[in-house]
Amino acid sequence: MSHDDRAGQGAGAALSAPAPLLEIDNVTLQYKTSEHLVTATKQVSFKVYPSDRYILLGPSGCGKSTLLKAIGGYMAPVHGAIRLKGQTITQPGPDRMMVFQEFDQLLPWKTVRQNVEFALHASGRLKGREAAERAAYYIEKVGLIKFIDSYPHTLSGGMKQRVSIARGMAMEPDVLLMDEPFAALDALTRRKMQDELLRLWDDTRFTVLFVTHSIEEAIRIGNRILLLSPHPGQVKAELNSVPVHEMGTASQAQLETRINDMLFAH
Amino acid sequence: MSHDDRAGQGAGAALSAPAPLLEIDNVTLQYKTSEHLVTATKQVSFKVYPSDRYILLGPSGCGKSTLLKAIGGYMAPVHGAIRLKGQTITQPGPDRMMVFQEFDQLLPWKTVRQNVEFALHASGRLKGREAAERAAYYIEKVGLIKFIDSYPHTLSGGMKQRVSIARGMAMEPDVLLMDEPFAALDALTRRKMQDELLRLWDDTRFTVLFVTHSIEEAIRIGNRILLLSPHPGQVKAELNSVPVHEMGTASQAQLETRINDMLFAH
Amino acid sequence: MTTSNTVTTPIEPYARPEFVLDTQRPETTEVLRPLSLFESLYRLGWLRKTVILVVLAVIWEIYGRWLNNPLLFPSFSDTVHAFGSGIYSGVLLERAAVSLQTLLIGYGLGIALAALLTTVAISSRIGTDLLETLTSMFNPLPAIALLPLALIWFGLGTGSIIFVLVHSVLWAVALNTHGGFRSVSTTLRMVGQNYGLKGFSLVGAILIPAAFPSILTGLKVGWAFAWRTLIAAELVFGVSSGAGGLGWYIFENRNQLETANVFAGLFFVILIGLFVENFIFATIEKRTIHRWGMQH
Amino acid sequence: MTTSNTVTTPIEPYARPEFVLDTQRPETTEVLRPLSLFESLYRLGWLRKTVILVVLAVIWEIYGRWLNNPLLFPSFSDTVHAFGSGIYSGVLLERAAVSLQTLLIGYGLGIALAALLTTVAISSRIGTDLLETLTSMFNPLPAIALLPLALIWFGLGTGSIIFVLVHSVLWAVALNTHGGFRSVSTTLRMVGQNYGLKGFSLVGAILIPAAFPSILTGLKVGWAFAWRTLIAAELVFGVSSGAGGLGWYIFENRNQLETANVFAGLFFVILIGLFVENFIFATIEKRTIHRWGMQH
Amino acid sequence: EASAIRVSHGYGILYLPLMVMRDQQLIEKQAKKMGLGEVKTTWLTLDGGNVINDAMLAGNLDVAGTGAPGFVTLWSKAQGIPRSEVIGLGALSTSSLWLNTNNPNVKSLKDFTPKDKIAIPGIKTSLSAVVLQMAAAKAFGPENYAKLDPLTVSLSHPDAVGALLGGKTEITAHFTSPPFSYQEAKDPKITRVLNSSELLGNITLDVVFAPKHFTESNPKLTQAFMAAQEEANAYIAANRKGAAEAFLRISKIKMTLPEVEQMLADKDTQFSTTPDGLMEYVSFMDKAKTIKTRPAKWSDMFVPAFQTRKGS
Ligand SMILES: Nc1ncnc2c1ncn2[C@@H]1O[C@H](COP(=O)(O)OP(=O)(O)OP(=O)(O)O)[C@@H](O)[C@H]1O
Ligand SMILES: Nc1ncnc2c1ncn2[C@@H]1O[C@H](COP(=O)(O)OP(=O)(O)OP(=O)(O)O)[C@@H](O)[C@H]1O
Ligand SMILES: [Mg+2]
Ligand SMILES: [Mg+2]
Repeated sequence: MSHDDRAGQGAGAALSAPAPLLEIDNVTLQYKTSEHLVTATKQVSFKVYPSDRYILLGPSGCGKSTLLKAIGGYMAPVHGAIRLKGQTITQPGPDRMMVFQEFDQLLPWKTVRQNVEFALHASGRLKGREAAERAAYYIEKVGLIKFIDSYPHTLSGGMKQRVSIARGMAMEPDVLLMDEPFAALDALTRRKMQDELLRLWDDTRFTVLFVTHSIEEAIRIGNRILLLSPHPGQVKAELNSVPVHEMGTASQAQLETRINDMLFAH
Repeated sequence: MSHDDRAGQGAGAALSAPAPLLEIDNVTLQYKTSEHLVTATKQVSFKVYPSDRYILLGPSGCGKSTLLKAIGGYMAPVHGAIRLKGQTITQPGPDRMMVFQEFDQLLPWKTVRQNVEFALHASGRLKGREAAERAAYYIEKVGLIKFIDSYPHTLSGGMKQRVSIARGMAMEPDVLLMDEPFAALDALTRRKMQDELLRLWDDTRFTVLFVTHSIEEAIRIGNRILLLSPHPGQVKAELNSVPVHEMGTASQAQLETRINDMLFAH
Repeated sequence: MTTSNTVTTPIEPYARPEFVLDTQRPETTEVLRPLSLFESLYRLGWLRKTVILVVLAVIWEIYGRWLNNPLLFPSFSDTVHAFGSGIYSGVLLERAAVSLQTLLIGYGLGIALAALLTTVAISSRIGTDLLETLTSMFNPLPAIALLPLALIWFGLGTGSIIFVLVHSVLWAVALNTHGGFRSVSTTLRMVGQNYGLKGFSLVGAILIPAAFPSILTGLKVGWAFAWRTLIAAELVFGVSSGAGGLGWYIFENRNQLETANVFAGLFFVILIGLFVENFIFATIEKRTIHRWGMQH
Repeated sequence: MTTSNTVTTPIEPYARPEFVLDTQRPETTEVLRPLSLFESLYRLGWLRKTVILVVLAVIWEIYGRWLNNPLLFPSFSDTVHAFGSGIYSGVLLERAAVSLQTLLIGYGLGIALAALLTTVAISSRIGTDLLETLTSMFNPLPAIALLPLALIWFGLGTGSIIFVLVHSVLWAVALNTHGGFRSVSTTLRMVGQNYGLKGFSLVGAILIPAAFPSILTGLKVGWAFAWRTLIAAELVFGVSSGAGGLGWYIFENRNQLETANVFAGLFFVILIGLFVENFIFATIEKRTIHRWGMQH
Repeated sequence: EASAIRVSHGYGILYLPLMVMRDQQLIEKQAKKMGLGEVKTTWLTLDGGNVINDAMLAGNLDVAGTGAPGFVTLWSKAQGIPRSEVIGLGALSTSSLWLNTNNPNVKSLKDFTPKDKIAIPGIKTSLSAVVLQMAAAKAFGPENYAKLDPLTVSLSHPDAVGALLGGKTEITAHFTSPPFSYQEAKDPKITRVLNSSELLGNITLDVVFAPKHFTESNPKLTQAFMAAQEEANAYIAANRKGAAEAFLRISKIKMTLPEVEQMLADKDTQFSTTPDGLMEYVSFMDKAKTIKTRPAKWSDMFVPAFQTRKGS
């Protein structure tokens, strides 16, 4: 199993439309504050199919995190519906593992190792030695094996974010929701993390919803890219990414320019 | 006064070495945790001259934030000394304005406007209407005028970061310390922020120390780039960036490759 | 390590055509879902609380009647009746006013001292030690331990009661405030220092608002214990001339076996407690920590 | 808007040659700065606290002697002397053991009830209302308000004292715990829900550790108030026969005007307070919130 | 001589002379007679002997009425401590304490079983506790004075009345003074086991005392006070209705006039300044080792004016 499997994306399944895994149907999301009502996204509709690497791309404040939170089950849409396998989402759960944008998403009272293990225990995924092995494996993958027994507050911003990524991946969930997970990482580490994510996808073919603000990253990681308009977020377009074997060729550059133009044009 | 002034960098001042504004002299920084001692940076020395746009570049966890905190006066080096205008730094102060890496650096009990204004009041920079005008000006620059009366917890990650940037810039300090300020921003917003920073520099020629993990950003923003080795951070090299008029030419690409090679080679 | 099955052909994402939408597309009408009657009633905070209060009152009434021992535990209706005539005759209001005045002075002084002590505590290590030591020593001491000093310093009467009140407010508020200060995120503290704030100005501008949830809890606990102490203290220190507070009222009526009046006095304390919680503290919370997103 | 001077030529950054260093360069020896004697002594927490305690003892001694009113306020040395002979004769230890036992039961029960109540409170809106209402009503009530019910339900003696102790611990701990729960960051709460945690498991696995600083404060306040209440309650609710606790010891000696013994009893309370703070609570803090970086 | 005096009285009928003095401003009147001019009196209502002791030791109080055993303890403990010594200004009152029970099986002290609980306000050391011990000594022999102690529980008078009349609690008996004893006796379920005056005679229950240095530096004021007390006692004896009215005015107790008068009519309730039976307390407390210095005779504890009186 290699990265090149992804090259044939769509070829095998083009015959009939499968049932969408996740259906965002005309969803409007709002926040009620004591002063006013903020509409974060407006009438957003899109479908995520099994094994999609689905990217949400849009300017700061357009409602990407809010959308992810709604899919995670933390917010109910004021209008429209979000369905997972045909069922309306009513509450959070370990079937949709979330990597948040915030640095404070690690449990401060658990070490790096315990943070990853606890996610496995609490969600009933794995227990005992299996959980320990799985945790160590992914912590090693994000390059933090030296810090495996450190508490989160002794880690740098990027290191914390990597622990969250390890935790998310270790859960090997059906749907992984990632909110700008690589934002705090330097170019080299980021590249390594991207590769790790793709390798894991190759292995388990999970579905991932990935928020990013890097067009390059979107193309590299995703197979399908949703472009959102500025605040309040509305769908601008849904594009296919380039297959892996065309990465680094003109078609990648072309797509990058196209997305750039679509986002930056008013 | 235009960006092209930066083209002539070094030409006017090449005659004699001015006194360094900031001198980091063989500095070792350590954290004491209840379990062990973590060395964040080891024997780091460099000099920042007035009006430098000095970039710290290095992998995640190499001690960039720690160095910035030490310069900010929040940590004392266990060895070596940090001098500002020849004086050893002993405490924090508004002469070194800091933009932190964390999202929670805004005062949650103040609106966006109050956050910026309060920085000006508390530090004794400006009062009354002047402060209000300056605050509004910079909040407009970071594109948050619509959210000027919002409380921080109602902002997205990137929006919070932009308020911090506005606050840092509004202080128009002698030395601005910025820790990955643009990490949470999308490509477009990021570009706008970079331009804004450079424009401000053109106007006031302040000194800025800027942590980033984007090589492209380093070259675009800085005139001088410090490369740090992985944990514990040590100085690898100090390079000059390309002048503004060579931006986008081969020399930029060349420098990018050079830095890439230096950082990613083991 | 990974759980994929390598035998079957791997699933491929479904390939589908791209699309680009016009952002200026016509608005579809949005209809907000209506709430059920129960839901919309349940949303009313005052209604929920009223229901709780009514249930408590009913339990009291039934238990009181079943017990049928009005000398020891009068029923709710007896108490309300006694309360009504106490209010009508003006005596309860008068006594409550005396008590409230003393209480507020003691409470205010206690808070001021707590502010001072925690500022000292947060500014230096020996300050922290001082607060910790004083608190762990004096906080467990009952009022009788203070009695001799109170009598020597303030004599019989309000001065001593206030002294005892301060003792009951000070440590709880100081502990909560100091705990809150110490939990303030390092980043916020660094931001404050970055502005050049130090000592009192750092405490006032950064630590107090950042620790406000803890401080409010401390204020609530302190308020409650001030009441408890006041009622007990008024009993010990007696009355000098006529003007006793609620504590004395309770004591007097207890001696006369007017148990309904005793409970009317306590009922007044309960009412004041409910008022302070639901109007004063709730307003403060709404205007501060809720608005700032510090508590959910 | 900006403050630059457009007339003079703008400052240009100083141009200097690039350099590349070998990361494998030889280590220069690092010498850590030595601390001054005062500094190294000041760093010792126990020494700082001891100094504070000695200063307090000296003040007590001097004031006591100056006052020269041993029936009202004995000096420190008299107290220590009485304490010594109380310990030597075993009576103080015996009384303290009785008190501590009652105290721990009441304290434990209070904490358990507080845990239950806050879990209910955090799980639903009406739960929150219930906690808020009960707390604001009952927390200000003094122990005498509970006396009739205590008498009927538990009779005089330990049962009633425990009931009163629970009353003094429960609300303070519940207020602090609930305040702490509500201040837990939304992100952490969402992380817990993401794992599928709900109700008790969410409280146990996420909210309690995340709110631990507040809970600890609550436990400290509750502990102190439990002591205060115990000593007062032993007096009010009496002891049926011989086996009284420290409160009774204090009361008895007060009646017999053995003031040094009264203060010896209080001194014991102070010592226990210091012990609990510096050994039990300090250890808990060190192992939890300090280690987790939650408090500074 | 001071131009102000601070006096405290307690709550019940036993403090009637002090209340009459307060009501009719007898101290002021007597002081004027002695040529002291306008004397300002401050009256305090204090409950419980401890606070009175503390207030007096702290110099907040000049004259107070308190229980006889408490006074004996304070007098004895303060001997030899210059600023703390106290001295009696006279007896205050005497009355009978009743031991009431709601247990029909209890007819005499000997019928109490370990299941019974006797409520008194403060076991072992309070006035009721000491009187009960003295009664026990009479009933079971001097060495068995503490025989009833295991049955006693501390409970304030009002709560004990509630518990005794209401039933449903472990309290089966209450040793108490008027008006509580009367209140209980009205209930048909209640029977009286013991009347203290029948067993011990009309011994003084409460006394009036002052700091020794106060009496020494204010001899005239002290004298005025004592004269005022005599006048009050005379008034009570002569005018029961007026005294009852004064009681209701000062104590603000909600009782009817006839009820108060009935209490005053009780032959066991007497107001006299001459102590009676104080030495019984002394020898009893000496035996129980609760006092350190024993007065040779009762008048040692009182101002010199009492040397010639024939109390006990
Ligand atoms: N808790 C909140 N209360 C009120 N408004 C909120 C809240 N969180 C977000 N918003 C608003 O909702 C909008 C979308 O926020 P969201 O966090 O989803 O943006 P985002 O796309 O993730 O941005 P970024 O890339 O900067 O993280 C913003 O306008 C923001 O002000
Ligand atoms: N509070 C702390 N206690 C102990 N160790 C710490 C603490 N903060 C940082 N460290 C350690 O110091 C090292 C440098 O951290 P620092 O935050 O300076 O890295 P950084 O270069 O800013 O990384 P990033 O790009 O990920 O933010 C890391 O190894 C980290 O584990
Ligand atoms: Mg976001
Ligand atoms: Mg960093």
